[in-house]
Amino acid sequence: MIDHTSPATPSPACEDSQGLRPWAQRRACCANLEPCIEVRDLVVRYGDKPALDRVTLTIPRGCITAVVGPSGCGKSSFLNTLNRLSDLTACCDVSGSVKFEGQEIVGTDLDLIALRRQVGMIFQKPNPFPLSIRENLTFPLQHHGMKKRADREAKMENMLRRVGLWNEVKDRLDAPALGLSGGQQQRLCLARALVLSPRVLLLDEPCSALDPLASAVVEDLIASLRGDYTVVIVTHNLAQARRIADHVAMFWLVDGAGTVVEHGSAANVFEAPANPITAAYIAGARG
Amino acid sequence: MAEKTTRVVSGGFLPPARRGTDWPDRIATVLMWAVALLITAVFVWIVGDLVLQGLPHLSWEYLSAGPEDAGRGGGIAPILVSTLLILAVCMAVSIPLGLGTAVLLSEFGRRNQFFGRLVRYSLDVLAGVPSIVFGLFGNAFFSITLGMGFSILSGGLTLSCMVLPLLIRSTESALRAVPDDYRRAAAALGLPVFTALWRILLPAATPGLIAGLVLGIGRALAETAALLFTSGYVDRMPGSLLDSGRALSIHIYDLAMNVPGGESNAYASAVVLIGLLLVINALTFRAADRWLHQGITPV
Amino acid sequence: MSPSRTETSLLWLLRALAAIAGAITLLIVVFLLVEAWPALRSPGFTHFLSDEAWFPSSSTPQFNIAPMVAGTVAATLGAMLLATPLGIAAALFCRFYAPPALASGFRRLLELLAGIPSVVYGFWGLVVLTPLIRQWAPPGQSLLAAVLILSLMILPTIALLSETALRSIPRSYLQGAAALGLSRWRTISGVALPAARCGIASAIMLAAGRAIGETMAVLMVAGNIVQVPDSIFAPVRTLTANIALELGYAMGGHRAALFVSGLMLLVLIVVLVTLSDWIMREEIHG
Amino acid sequence: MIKKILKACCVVAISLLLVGCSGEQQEGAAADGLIGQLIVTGSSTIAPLAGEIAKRFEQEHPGTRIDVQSGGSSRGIADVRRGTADIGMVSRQLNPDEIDLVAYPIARDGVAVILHRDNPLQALSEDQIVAIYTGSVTRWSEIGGADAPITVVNKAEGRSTLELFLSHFKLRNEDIRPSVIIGDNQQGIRTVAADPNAIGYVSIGTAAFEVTRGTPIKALPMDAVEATLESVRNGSFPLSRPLHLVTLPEAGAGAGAARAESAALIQAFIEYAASSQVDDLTEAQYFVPLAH
Repeated sequence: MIDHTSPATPSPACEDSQGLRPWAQRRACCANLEPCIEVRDLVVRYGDKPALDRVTLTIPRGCITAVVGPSGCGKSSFLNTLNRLSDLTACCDVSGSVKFEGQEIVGTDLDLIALRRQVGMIFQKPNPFPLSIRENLTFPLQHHGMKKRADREAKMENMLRRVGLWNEVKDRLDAPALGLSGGQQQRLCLARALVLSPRVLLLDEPCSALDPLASAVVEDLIASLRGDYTVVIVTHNLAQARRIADHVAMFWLVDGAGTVVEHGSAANVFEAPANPITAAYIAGARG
Repeated sequence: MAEKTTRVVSGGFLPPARRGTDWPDRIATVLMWAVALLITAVFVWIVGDLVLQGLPHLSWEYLSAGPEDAGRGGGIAPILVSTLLILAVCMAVSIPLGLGTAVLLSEFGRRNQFFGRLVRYSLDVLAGVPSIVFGLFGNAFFSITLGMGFSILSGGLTLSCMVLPLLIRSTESALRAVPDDYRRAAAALGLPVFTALWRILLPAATPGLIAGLVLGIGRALAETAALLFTSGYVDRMPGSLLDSGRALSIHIYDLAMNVPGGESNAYASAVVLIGLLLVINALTFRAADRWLHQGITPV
Repeated sequence: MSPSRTETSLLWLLRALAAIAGAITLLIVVFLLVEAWPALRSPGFTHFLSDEAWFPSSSTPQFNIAPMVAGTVAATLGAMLLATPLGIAAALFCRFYAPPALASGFRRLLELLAGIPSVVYGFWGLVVLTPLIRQWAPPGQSLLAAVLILSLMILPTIALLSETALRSIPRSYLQGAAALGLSRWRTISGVALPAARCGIASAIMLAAGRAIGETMAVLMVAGNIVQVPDSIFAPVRTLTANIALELGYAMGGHRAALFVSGLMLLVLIVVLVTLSDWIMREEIHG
Repeated sequence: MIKKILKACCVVAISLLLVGCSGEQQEGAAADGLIGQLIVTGSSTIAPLAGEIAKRFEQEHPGTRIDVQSGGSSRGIADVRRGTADIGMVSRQLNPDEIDLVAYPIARDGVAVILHRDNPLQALSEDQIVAIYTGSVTRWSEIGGADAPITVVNKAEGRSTLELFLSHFKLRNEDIRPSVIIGDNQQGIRTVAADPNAIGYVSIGTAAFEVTRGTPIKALPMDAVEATLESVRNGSFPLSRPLHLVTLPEAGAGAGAARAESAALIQAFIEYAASSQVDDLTEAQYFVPLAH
């Protein structure tokens, strides 16, 4: 695969001066800190190769939690265990405990379809289905039991408006989704995830394949999800994490496997990192 | 960066060779055109030969009448009907069988590794079994053991054994070529595997499916030896699938090899066969096209 | 995973279908074994490799099929050597060189080429090709003629399946190469062909199977003399032609001996499949 | 969509079934009491002729059906023995180990040695033919022809023309040094027609027909007897073979009404095929009718 990941160098749109709200305001939006997902001693290995080692982390409900860290430290593997997408990967072995709203999802025989309906996911590369724009949203709804066509259409319009795509595509809903631009495709994917009314949204570097302008639009969109959804976003872009995250989990490669070296509120992690690794990483990225 | 590259390459075609500098590229270009020209020339040679010798004997009567005088006279109507019935039986059996197996091999191969390897292995072997062995096997198994006798049914079933490896192999590689992104997206949306397969993956694999299907149809229509012992030689209009019926390829073979003075009608029959292939392929494309685009129309 | 009930039953349906597909091979092998058994018991299998020649119905029958194995291998190898580059070139032409209209026309042509009955190929070879070869090196019906006709017959398989393999390469690969300023040929040889190699390999495998198993056309142009070919102009007999030529008139031991050639053919195919399997795995791990 | 496909599948399956069931309902309105179906398999040489005879027989006896299948003499014998066919077609004499069957000749066929039309030689002695086929003569110049290598065209093992040829010239197949081995008759004619230096042997009727339509071959006389259908008919041509229909001897002796019915049909068909009523069909297929 050719990697389209653009480097995390700050671009004009990601300037710290833009859109940064005071830390205090952010803390208020999720003050109660009820846990939505509780991860305990999570270990992931691909065959003999360990990817994650004893990750323990609590993801608070209604907040945006950013997962940061260098490439290859298991951030995406972590995300994939939260909706059991790791099942799709050959010889991926997961152990430990992940509780979603109190229910264990690792190693249990739970209804995956129900789980994934509640835990939506957006990928690094926009991946709309090779269907029409309309079908990309109505097709999942149809299969999750929304019988009436009018209901589906209403929901579709609703979500397209929510992601700011409606005005751009309302005249060509039956055109192939693959004809949209990268930013539009990613917003369509976001709408496709939201249309199922999930409680959690997992975002795997959702902006890294987009240009700065499209990236800014998607970022604003993600920020607007706060409160309505529990959002977990993996990002390389520390500036982005600073702008939108309430909580931050810092992943680092220790003894060949990724693990969490620090986590807490964004203010604490960014302004007063306790771990020297975190401090150096943030400082490096900042400098 | 991504934006820029999209502008450089629009459409699936690569930039043309730059003039003068890049010798390997220029040579390759010349070679490609030469190969295409060569293949076209040979094709025109063979088919031109067929058409020149066969066309004068073609007429509406030839298509609508039964054969007379061992095929030297009359037409080929019953043979056309038998051919189509045999093909229909063959495809009705091999398409579901092939599709199912290919889906299992490509989509569930991980969980059925040993089984998958076994099936793939045996299919590779099957692909190389000579058609005459298929014919003898079909005669022993379908005609005698299963009691179907010389019949269109046993001919079609034998043919379906023959085209199965072709269908499965091509469908499997077509499915494997569908980007994993779609599978992950579908799984993340909580769509059942089979729904994703039917609505997303298979339509996305359509070009590969068509290629396999078209090859399979071609192979089935062109087959002689496998049919001689199964669907048989009788050139009467078939009344049912349990009747024996002569396929066009057998008719051509018989006229060319056993009937003195049968060549001109053999050529005419070959032209009909190629025409039939054209029509069937066109219909296949149309059907596949509709399937591919059903996603684009509102449900 | 915990698939729902329908999914589980559908999965079992798929397994059943695949099992049927696999069982056909087993049935054919059993069938061949049963038919060949009398000849394997007496005179015994060693005769098929150590006898002087192939005279299965004479009063002192001889059953050497080794020359035919050589003929089959030679004809198949020759056809693969010729048809693989041509077929891949045709696929590349379709995909990267021809303008769209021409490409789809060319594809139609290949599809038709795939549907021409082998009798017609054989007839054409007999009437047109072998006299041409005869002017160089009599008798004309030869290994070369068999190789040429076989190449022609398997070329559409290689070309069409390779073309679909090439078509399914993600566009970003080609874009990446184009962005690097690579020429068309370098993009093809460096990016497109490696990316599509799995599909192309499976196309070649299918074509090899077809080449080994092809009967009628080879029978009409190969000359059918039972001998190890000493030149490309020498007539040869393949195992398949052997069956087709003699089966209609063979009785008893002779008939069983012909089924031994069928078994031998199967052995050849198994060797080929195992070899290609091994090569593919080496490539993945190496 | 799934539903649509399923529906289509159902429709196809049901219609196939219906078609399948609707056949075979021939009411036996035959005046002569002959009804039923016969399966005739065997020699691909005889199959076209038998097919024509069957068609005429069916016309004269409504209520009967004769299915003619091809596939080779040995197939005919095997199928009759196994009971999968009622009548076999065999284009040679029965072997000693085949006396469990009864053979009925229905026509004759001669075998002629053929050369390319441009070959200057007009006749070959038997010794010369033997010399050529055993490889002691390999160039035409050695026996007064052009200076070119001889392309010896032989038939595949087991073919009845080969056996006839070998027994006439008292040769063993092991002694023959062929350049090319062919299967069917037409392939022999094509091969010789395409090669000015070739020698082969094929069915006389076919050769005569090909000569009349301009194929560049010629049939050589044998023992000074011209290779024509006429000389086969009057018995003067030395190389000729009978074309047989074979059946089990007990075909007439079976128990049960159905069995007796089919035995009567078998007998009727064989008699019809050997009668003078089909002489024109035999001639149309370039064979020699029996002397009645």
